[in-house]
Amino acid sequence: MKTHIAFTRAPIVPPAATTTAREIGAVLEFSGVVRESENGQKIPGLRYEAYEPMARTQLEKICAELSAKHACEEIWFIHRLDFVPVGEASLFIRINARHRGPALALMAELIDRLKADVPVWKISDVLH
Amino acid sequence: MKTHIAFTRAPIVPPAATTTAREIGAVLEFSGVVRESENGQKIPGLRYEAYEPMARTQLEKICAELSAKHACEEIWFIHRLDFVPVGEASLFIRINARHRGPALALMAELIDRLKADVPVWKISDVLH
Amino acid sequence: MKIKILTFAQTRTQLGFDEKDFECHAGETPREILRRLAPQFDPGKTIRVAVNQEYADWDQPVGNASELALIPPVSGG
Amino acid sequence: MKIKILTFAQTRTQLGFDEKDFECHAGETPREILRRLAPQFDPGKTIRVAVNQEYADWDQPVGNASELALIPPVSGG
Repeated sequence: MKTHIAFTRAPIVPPAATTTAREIGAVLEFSGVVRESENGQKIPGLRYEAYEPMARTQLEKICAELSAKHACEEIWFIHRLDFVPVGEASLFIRINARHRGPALALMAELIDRLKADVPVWKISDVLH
Repeated sequence: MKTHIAFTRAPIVPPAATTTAREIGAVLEFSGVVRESENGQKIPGLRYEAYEPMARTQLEKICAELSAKHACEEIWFIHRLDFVPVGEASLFIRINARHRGPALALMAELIDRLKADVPVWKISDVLH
Repeated sequence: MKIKILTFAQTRTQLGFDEKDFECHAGETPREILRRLAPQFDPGKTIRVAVNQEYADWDQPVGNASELALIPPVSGG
Repeated sequence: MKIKILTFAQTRTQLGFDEKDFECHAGETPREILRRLAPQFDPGKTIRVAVNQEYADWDQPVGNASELALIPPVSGG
């Protein structure tokens, strides 16, 4: 399993889809987009910060752990930091797998784990 | 909920991502790609056929039923027909939703239902 | 009345045509129509029938339907 | 020995710095180090601590770690 983890301060550009492995049958992509309201208030966007080296280590461990459970071939993970305006993606994940079942399961668990354990924060000081 | 259903005989081009609704927080895309072996044999590709008007009606019903269960805003469904070479997508689905949970659940169930009830066939005469 | 019979995938190979207009009457069921059209053909348990583009019962009269399709196990995606 | 203390999100606001080198010894736990650094600060149940970029126990000595980070509830995605 290959993992590509990146943090960027620019708008996320999904990397070229390289299904070089000819046994890939499922490509699943998730974009997490900033919504126009947060806790009932209209916002211009959200500001994200990360403890980058630890976030990267955590993500690598989580991806290794999850792909042992759900057979997937390759994972791309990109999190945008700093200000992300409404309507733009703060998160992009692509999973290549032979079959859709493991890709869907890994995607769901990876996002759950991101939101539980990876040191990335949504900063609310632009909300007010 | 808006549904866009298309069958195409050309390579699938994902439609432009229009997250016009500013309450979309999750965009989930699935591509089903033809693998290089089918039942243990190397193949050049697969040939698909559909009973198109019925497939469309079934998909509309299935999408309506599933989005009543899993709150999603918009679904794009594209199935390629005729010959699809190895490494190219036979299926593309995009789901826009406020939250990832319903998008992931709807995606999983929509593909399951496609494979159970929608009159589209993988033709094996290119396998031999 | 005439009903249009459509076949797909292996049912096309088994029956040797992809569509055919066939004379029938409203009280006939899909099973009876098929039996007259192709006495050797047995839909078994895996082939479904669609009447006017909806899954239907093999033993329910077709009424004034205009289309009857044989639906072998699907395999899209 | 010196340990680098990092803060994020609300812990940065609460402590008023984002990183600081702080004198400590290997037998001290994160809780003890924080108590000396900021006696008014209580991590409560929601703020975790990471030692050398791994989640750690507030009451386990830091050993020869070089980095101690306060991890308030995360909210990425």
